[in-house]
Amino acid sequence: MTELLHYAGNALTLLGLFFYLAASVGYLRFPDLYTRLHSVAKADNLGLGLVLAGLALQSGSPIAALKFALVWLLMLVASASVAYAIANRAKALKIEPQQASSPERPEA
Amino acid sequence: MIEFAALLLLTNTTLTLLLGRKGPTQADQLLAVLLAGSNGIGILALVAAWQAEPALQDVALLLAALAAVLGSTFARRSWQRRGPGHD
Amino acid sequence: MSHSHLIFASTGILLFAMGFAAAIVSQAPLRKIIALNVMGSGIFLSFIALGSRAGNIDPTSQAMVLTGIVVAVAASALGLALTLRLKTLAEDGDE
Amino acid sequence: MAIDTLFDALLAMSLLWIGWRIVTTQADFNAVLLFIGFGLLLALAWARLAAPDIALAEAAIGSGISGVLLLEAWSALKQQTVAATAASPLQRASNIALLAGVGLFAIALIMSLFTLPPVAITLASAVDSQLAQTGVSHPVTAVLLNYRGYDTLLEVMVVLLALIAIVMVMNQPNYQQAGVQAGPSKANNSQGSSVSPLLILLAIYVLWAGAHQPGGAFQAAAVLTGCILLLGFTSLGPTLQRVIQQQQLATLVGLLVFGLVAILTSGATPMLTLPPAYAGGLILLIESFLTLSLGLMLAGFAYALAKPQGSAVSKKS
Repeated sequence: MTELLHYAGNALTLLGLFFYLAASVGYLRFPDLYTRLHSVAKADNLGLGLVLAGLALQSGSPIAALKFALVWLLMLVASASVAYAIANRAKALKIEPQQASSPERPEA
Repeated sequence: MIEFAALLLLTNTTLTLLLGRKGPTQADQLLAVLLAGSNGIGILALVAAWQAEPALQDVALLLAALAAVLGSTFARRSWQRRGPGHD
Repeated sequence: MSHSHLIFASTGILLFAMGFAAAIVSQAPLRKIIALNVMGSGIFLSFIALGSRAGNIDPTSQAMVLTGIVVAVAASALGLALTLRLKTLAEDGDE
Repeated sequence: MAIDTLFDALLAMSLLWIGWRIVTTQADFNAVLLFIGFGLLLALAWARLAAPDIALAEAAIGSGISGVLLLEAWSALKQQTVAATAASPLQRASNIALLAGVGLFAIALIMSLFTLPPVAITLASAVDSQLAQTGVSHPVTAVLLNYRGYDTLLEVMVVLLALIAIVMVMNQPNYQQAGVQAGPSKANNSQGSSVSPLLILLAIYVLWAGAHQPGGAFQAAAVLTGCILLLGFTSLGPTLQRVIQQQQLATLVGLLVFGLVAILTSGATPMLTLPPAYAGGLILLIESFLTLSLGLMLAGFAYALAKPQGSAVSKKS
């Protein structure tokens, strides 16, 4: 049973690492601020959640699992409201989302 | 396994912070820090398991708690570029 | 943990050197304050790293670095306030 | 283990590289953000050095609170950009000489690292030997609040003096304007109201944990400050700030309780040697009030540095 939990935890951790990587790539490659907000606020927290879930499975203590759940909850609330506030400010600052037909290529 | 995951995540964090884009807006630069923040929380959780030091989980908790404060401070008060739509 | 203390001690020394040079060379007060913080972090890092080469760290040195971090924040807050005040006075002088 | 060394080497290199970027980048804002990331990596380094107490303090105070203060100051300063005056030849020469000297100094120090004598004195055994008498089971907390209690007392005085000086320098603390810039948004309301109870719980947990594991008053105070600042962004921000402004006693109560304990225990020599019977309770009492006061002081830093709504600082004075 513990073996099973161990392997499941490893699998979840690896999956989380993949989403972390995807979030970074998205942040570096996406064309405009609004799409980058997506990668930072969604994929990144998914990666964090998966890593924390994997670790919670491996650490057989409910306290650690509770802590990890609290960490994830805090990060979800933080990133969601921060992304909301940043997008609002960007709209107020008249930053236009880049249209799909826009000729210019993303920098970096 | 855990330590390799921590190493990979640290590489990811470093690259994100170093290749972090110069803009166009300041929010893009802040996103790099938020990204590094959640990466660092993951690394801390992994290192806590790796070194069997549960106290590091509390460090992750504090980082998560203050990420909210930093992001709100930026969005509410710092990002006040003059020009159209100022305030 | 065999080489960790050497790695981090030299890192702290280099950070101290960077912060020290930047605190003198840079012109903007805000940058000077940030450079001083980097300098202090370098000192703390080499302090703890050298203390930990015996194996387990001395709790006394940990407490000292804790105190140092809090005092550094208080000092940089005061420096930032003085910077803002300087800017205010400069602007009043212009008018 | 090879992977340990690999991890530490990568961490050290990224610390150095980010420190270099901090001191060399042109944009002040970039430097502020990089400093926050720098604090994050430094917390990882403390974790690797098996110093979780310092990692907690670095994450909460060194990275979080400093980052907030720097962001506030930057947003109040940013209208004015210091024009990089072209350095005179003499200045440039002196700068180059300085850099060369500092580089040589650093190289010499690093060379000396490899010829260090073994650690001569360690107080760990001395701390552990009396640990049962201190009322707490965590050595760092024992050092901070029992063995060297007067150091901590003076440290809190330093923070208070800094706050007084800041409020006097900013000739009017912008309590009213702080935090209400651009008006509270629904997101910040919900965030403040949903996260703040969690943060208060977290502060209490960190404070309570300090007795037997890494944690304590200073880290808890940073969490409390974060909670106050978050609430400052919500619609009840102005009210909260008015209350804080009027209840200055709360800022002092920690120091008062600490001083009271110092006076009551001053019969014993030296000062602040807590009687072992009550040591645990006294430390918890001191730490709880210290957390409240330090949290208010750190929040006071941020409020005093906050830019008044609308115009620049000077127009308000």
